[in-house]
Amino acid sequence: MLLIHCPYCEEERPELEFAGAGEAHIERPKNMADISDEDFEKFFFIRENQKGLVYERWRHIHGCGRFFNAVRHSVSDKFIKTYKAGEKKPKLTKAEIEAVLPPAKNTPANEPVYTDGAKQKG
Amino acid sequence: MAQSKRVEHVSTSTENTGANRIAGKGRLSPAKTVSFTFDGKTLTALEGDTLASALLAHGIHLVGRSFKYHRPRGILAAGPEEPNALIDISRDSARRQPNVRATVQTVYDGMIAKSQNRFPSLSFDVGVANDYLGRFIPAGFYYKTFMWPRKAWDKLYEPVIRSAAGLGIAPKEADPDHYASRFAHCDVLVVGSGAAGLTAASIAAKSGKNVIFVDENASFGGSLLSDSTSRIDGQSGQDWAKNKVTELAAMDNVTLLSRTTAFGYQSHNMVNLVEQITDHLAQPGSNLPRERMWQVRAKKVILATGAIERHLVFADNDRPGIMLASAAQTYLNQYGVTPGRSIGVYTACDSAWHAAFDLKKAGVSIVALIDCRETVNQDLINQANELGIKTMVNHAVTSTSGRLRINSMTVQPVNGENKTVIAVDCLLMSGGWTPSVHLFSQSRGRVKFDAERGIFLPDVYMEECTSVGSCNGTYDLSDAIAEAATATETALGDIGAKARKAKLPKVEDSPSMHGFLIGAAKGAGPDDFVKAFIDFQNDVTAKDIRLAVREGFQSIEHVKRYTTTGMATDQGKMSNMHGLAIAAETLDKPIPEVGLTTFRAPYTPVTFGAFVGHAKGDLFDVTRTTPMHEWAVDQGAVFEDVGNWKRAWYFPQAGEDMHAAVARECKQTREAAGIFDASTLGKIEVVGPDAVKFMNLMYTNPWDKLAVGRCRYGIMCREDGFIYDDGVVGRLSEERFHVTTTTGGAPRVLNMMEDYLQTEFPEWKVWLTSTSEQWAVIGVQGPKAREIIEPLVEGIDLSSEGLPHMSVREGKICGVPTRLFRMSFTGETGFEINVHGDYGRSVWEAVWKRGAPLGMVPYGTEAMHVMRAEKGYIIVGQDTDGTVTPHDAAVDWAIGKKKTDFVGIRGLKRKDLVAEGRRQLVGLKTRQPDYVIEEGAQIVEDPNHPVPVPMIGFVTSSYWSESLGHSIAMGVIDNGHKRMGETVYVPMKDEVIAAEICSPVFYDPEGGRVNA
Amino acid sequence: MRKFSVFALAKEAMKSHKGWEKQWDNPEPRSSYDVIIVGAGGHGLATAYYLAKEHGITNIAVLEKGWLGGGNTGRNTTIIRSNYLYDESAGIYNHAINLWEGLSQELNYNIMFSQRGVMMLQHNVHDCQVAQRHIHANRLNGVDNQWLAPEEAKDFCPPLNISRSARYPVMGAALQRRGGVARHDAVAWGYARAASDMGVHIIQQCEVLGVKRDAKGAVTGVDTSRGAINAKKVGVVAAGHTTQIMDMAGVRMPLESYPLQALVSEPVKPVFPCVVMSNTVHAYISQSDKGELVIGAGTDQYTSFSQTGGLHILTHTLEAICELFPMFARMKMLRSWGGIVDVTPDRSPILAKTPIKGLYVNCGWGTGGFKATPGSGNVFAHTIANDEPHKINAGFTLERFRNGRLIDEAAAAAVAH
Amino acid sequence: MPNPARIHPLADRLSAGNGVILSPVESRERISLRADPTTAKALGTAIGLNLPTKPTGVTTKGNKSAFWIGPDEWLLIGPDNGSMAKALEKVGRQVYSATDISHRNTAITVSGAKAVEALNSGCPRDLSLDAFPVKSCSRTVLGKAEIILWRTGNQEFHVECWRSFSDYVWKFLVDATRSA
Repeated sequence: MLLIHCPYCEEERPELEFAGAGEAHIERPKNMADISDEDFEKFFFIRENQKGLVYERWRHIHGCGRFFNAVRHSVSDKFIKTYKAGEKKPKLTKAEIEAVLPPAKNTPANEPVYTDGAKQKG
Repeated sequence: MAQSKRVEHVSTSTENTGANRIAGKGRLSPAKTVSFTFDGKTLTALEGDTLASALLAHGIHLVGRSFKYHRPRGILAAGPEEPNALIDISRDSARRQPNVRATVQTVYDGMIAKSQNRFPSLSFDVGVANDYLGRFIPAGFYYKTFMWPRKAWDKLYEPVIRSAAGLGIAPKEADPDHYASRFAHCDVLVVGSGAAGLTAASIAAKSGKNVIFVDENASFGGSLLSDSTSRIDGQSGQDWAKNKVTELAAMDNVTLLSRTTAFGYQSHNMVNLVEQITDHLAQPGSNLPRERMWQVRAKKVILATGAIERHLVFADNDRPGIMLASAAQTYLNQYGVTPGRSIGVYTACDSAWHAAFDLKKAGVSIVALIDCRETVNQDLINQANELGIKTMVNHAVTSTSGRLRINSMTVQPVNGENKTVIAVDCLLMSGGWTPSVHLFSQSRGRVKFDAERGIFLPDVYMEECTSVGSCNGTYDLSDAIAEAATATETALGDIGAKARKAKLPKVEDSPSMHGFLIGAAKGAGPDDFVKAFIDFQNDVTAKDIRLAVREGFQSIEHVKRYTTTGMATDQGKMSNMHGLAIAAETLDKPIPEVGLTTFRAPYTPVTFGAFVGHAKGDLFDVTRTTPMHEWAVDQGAVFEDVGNWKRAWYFPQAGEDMHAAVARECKQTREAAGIFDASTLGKIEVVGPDAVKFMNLMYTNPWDKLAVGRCRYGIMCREDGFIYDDGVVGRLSEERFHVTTTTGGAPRVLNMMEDYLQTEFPEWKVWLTSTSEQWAVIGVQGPKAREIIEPLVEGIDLSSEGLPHMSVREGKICGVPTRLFRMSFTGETGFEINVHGDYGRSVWEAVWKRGAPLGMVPYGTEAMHVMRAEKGYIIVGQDTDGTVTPHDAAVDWAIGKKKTDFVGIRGLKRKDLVAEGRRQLVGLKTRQPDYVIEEGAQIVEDPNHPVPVPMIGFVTSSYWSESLGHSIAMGVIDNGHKRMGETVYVPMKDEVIAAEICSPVFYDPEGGRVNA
Repeated sequence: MRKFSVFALAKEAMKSHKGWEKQWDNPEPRSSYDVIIVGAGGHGLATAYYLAKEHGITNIAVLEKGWLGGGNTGRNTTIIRSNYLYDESAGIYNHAINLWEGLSQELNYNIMFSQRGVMMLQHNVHDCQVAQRHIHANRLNGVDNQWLAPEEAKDFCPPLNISRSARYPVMGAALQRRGGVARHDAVAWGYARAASDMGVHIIQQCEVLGVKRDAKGAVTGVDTSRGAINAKKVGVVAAGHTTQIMDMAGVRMPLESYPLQALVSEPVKPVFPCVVMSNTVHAYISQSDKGELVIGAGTDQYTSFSQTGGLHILTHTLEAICELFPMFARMKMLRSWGGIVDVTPDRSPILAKTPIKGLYVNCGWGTGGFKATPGSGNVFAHTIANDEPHKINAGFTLERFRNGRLIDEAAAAAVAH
Repeated sequence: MPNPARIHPLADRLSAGNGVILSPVESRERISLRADPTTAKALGTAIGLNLPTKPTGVTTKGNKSAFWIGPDEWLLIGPDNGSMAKALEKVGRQVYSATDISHRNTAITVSGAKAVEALNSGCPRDLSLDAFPVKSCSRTVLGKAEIILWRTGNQEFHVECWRSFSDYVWKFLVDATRSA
């Protein structure tokens, strides 16, 4: 269960108080009625779904009730930071990013890293 | 001579608690005994015994049968890693627990223990035939056969395989025990209470920070409890541990939890613990929960989880009487029990030497100590010689014999063939130790392989934790304590605690854990007929691993899945390293390149009930009821579940079935009046200067011109243009709307509204408040509705002019405030009386008192559904299903045609949504007027079409209309709006129903009644 | 390829099983193939198998960044059924069931398809309406699915609690007798073995790093951790990682990847004869041949590629299991794990050509892809071989998110009123 | 006509034992107040109680309390006489929303030596005095219900929930008390 810093409550709170609300920074077009099919598809259906840093929305639904944004690494599930709705994507420092990276490629699953061409015995 | 003195101890063993008790050994009091039964035989144990120690005391090794070959199996370990000794334990018939590890189950008075997976008895099990057929059923054999004839898999092969597999028998009765849960927070969580854990806990506690200190065993102390030689600050390990624990127990900032397993390490430093509370008690109070699930969020976690000894892989290494050396040491030093009288020891690790010494010193005969290493520390050899133990270094045990218990072992030089057969009644073995990195691995840390010591160790940490002691590969007691001290001080520093530099205790005479063997020992093949077990419970042998590799399964995950090694209830705690090493050897690759299986929660099996905790029965889910609920209960209403709500479904009178009750409720309502509890509908108060603007965005309808005091039926879409919710909205003032939603939709509608408001239009001055439960809603519908409520209402003109259909007024009813809506979901003159929740029941009763003599009936949701269908009103979720547009549902009149924006405006313009021929809502009249079609029935044009039959729609709502005297239905049909009058067919299982497409408004299409 | 049979087994028993060959080869990649399949899960391997078997294309590489069958194929709860509502869904899942039924024999690999029946419980009036709609539609589509009263449901699954006083009493069930479970690993292995035998190269530990295209935009191959490999046709069958692969080709996807967890209990003797699902209380359970209760949980609420999820998600499922089967409260969780499921906006798969010539995609199976494995591979192979979809997968386009022609099984079960 | 009887959702309930006492809180006036934080001062003046401006903040004057729920949301609890609503009506030209939720919500007092343990059986928050001191308040969860938790003493809490959830919350706390 995640621990999420609510930028309004200024505190880390348990995930049970929150509702995930999907990708962040998808702005509803001002001229909604007039956008193209393609733009509508982009707006409503296409998602970044990054393996790495994701910008996402949460709602502190069982807390202050506010929607807010977060940057999280989708492999380590660690948050870099959360910020209020309407704020721009934060500038991230290298150190901030490195702090949330999973240990190395193919982990944490401890995936095997066997190589080819090995002889077989037995 | 010292030795002969010790021998005397044996003769003084307590008589009825087992012949293998050794007086003066262990920490149990010989004065306190309990009795239990094992396979029907009554035995006496000492209080504090585990089932395993009690059985061993009585000389019982044979306790189970293996999974596949049904081989006789004995107790192998003394802790949670035990793969063999899985026992069925019961208190009574409902409190029966299969697959309990005898090594961790404390014996209590009256306990009933039974062996498992054997038929007809433990000593004679017909399943053992599999053992003799072993060569025909290697790893993965089932993938290669049982394919012909095809039908035989379901009918023959699978049932046979299934009944042979499985271990214990699942409980058959509902579990009468209850379980508890607890969220907890602490600064430092210390897992494991050996020397390292105790050191960490003690330092953390003294800093004043909050500490939770857990150990899976009944007592704190870890391996110190089994260690007979170490001295810490001049005290025995046990005394040192005891003193530390006493000190910790006295501190307010420390929570000590024994019999508590940290089994899961979740994101962001949350660790799950399960605390055993009653399973060791003879007479637990009924208030005590059986187990408690702890979810601990810790700032820092110190993992002192220790290491687990491995067995050695050689032929027939699984006979009862063959045991881990450390286990024997535990049985001796903690429980005063020797596992045999004539013991052989086979090891690749120094620690087993110490076990041999302890046993020998206690007077047990150590027949031979075989070590497969080329050389061994001379001090150990000297000590063995001193004790008179015969040592055979650079030798190996290559096979054993004895059907139900080992009776001999065959020893060969590691590099020779010369066989010596030695009679033993017990064989202790040690392949060295495997650090318990399970929790570390669960925390998504990365391990590294230490090839010199053959162990995986914590390398890169992902969570706020640190590993100390033998789980970190630090085996030496003194080093482990020092490491724990340093790590704890660092951790405390990280969380801003002041930790005084601890003075390290002086450690003397601690045993060595040097030396190891992973993979096959001599005698594990390459002769592929021998069974050298890696995974005891799943009967995986060295040759199975080799076969898997030969067949191309190269990754350890493949090997594991193909052979099932490591997938038994012990999750490979002893076997994983062996499996990996043999696979690596066969592949001729270094171990890390073959991979290590990821560890997942739980560390040891955890009861479902402990997860469930309080959430069962009444507390499985919230049951929401309205203020009038009890009245309906008293009237004998039948309820239906709608979301979390219980809603009155219908009110049967004596002798009535649902059909009759509903027909009567509808008829009475239409002829006189009906009273209906509409309290569950969602209500949202939309308030602020931008309220209209907001309503215009959220609903397809235009709201600017809705006058104060008037209501409108609103449709809400998602951006994709499909109907999301609907409801009547009343305007209370220029800046205040009373919005209603569907019962099930209330939370998501409010959430969606908040989403738009907060994130797209934060500058708008409008606020949303749920008032669903502020208001109890009493629907009064029918020609006599006005007459019924008029005398109760103050300050509102109820006439058609004063309060026309679709209006709302604020006033009083029965002297309390009301928001009185004139609206109808039945097609009759109707009112919805909103009163404050606490007054709901009383006002309802006042209305009932007025209405009953006038013929008013209470009606439930079913009659409500019938009456609204007669009027062609849709129910979102029944007549629409998330793929229906307002146009499809024939409510496109509710779309503001001049609006330039609303949620769904663009989605509705998409090609497929404006295409001709979409499924559209229509009415259906069956050709046979009394036939009520089943809801969900499909509609076709050509009922004689062969399967698959093209379907053009389906029936969404269908009822018997008592008022109309015929059945009515609604459905969605391709291009339905343009097919009025056409005949379509509804093929049922045994007949075909013809129906005519018609308007969905069946009743009072002119609307005279509703406006009356 | 050495045929698997009881006779072969007996013969091998006499020589210590030394004669078994590798079930599949681990070849070095060639520089070029006719078709590259990205992802050696069940769907990808099945695609390669049917390309070889039914379309005569054997010069194929199946590229896998980990080990074959190691993703969702080896992590799901193996439920197989086809009682879906819409024609498109019923079409593909029923096609799959037809193939499942002969798959062990076809592959000469016992994938243990056990048609013990899948029973979907209904707990309220709305559930029942939705179930009836399915049953009627299924019947007309030739898909078996029948209604059971609560007592009949209990007869079919004796541990079931049908007490009227339960919080959400069982009001009935929809039973598909042809449904069941299969041994998930064996499906991947069986396809791998059969495909490999026909010359398909299965290349594990080979991660795709880029999709190569020519001046006109058509696909020419892929860059991998083991070098560039050319092919005129590339089929992406990468489940949770589809977004990443498609991004390399510049195609943005309507997908999100969520953690999905499952668990098993300790093994016990046969106690649970069928598969039971309850969408209302969120429980999915069967018993494996090994004796473990196999239980599926829901997805977490955030996207993740970590293959782990919150324990509260598993807890939620266990609550439902113990509510439906109170005797299981004393059973123990032995093992839990997570997969990464790729979910489309309408919860239906995409099995289609893409705007890029030579690039095909098979994804979006969400939480239920295992059951489709043979059907999916079969029609995807057709799509790649013919450069046009089979009629069975014609509706599962990428364009439907633009034109609105969704196949929304989830919405069709919308809960409201 | 006599006024109809007012029926409290938790009428006649009481639970005591095992270190926890549960008792329903009598009827109160409750208002959900929504406004831009800049308006807080004026609104507070109107009801004679400063509105808290910090997360988890609670202000109390006499028998009236104001709770910070969100950055633009306060819960007001006062005597059951409608006086706060009346006072707010007189605020004048400020832009805000005040909605009566006196009957939407109800509350339970949880007190005793094991009150924290009982609450932590289903509430995932850190309820130590450091993390959640007396006079703090927050919306959170208890089992499957949303609650507003207000710490009124070291060992005393006011648990506010919606009326139809109150039966669940009550039964949950009783069950939790049993094994606290």
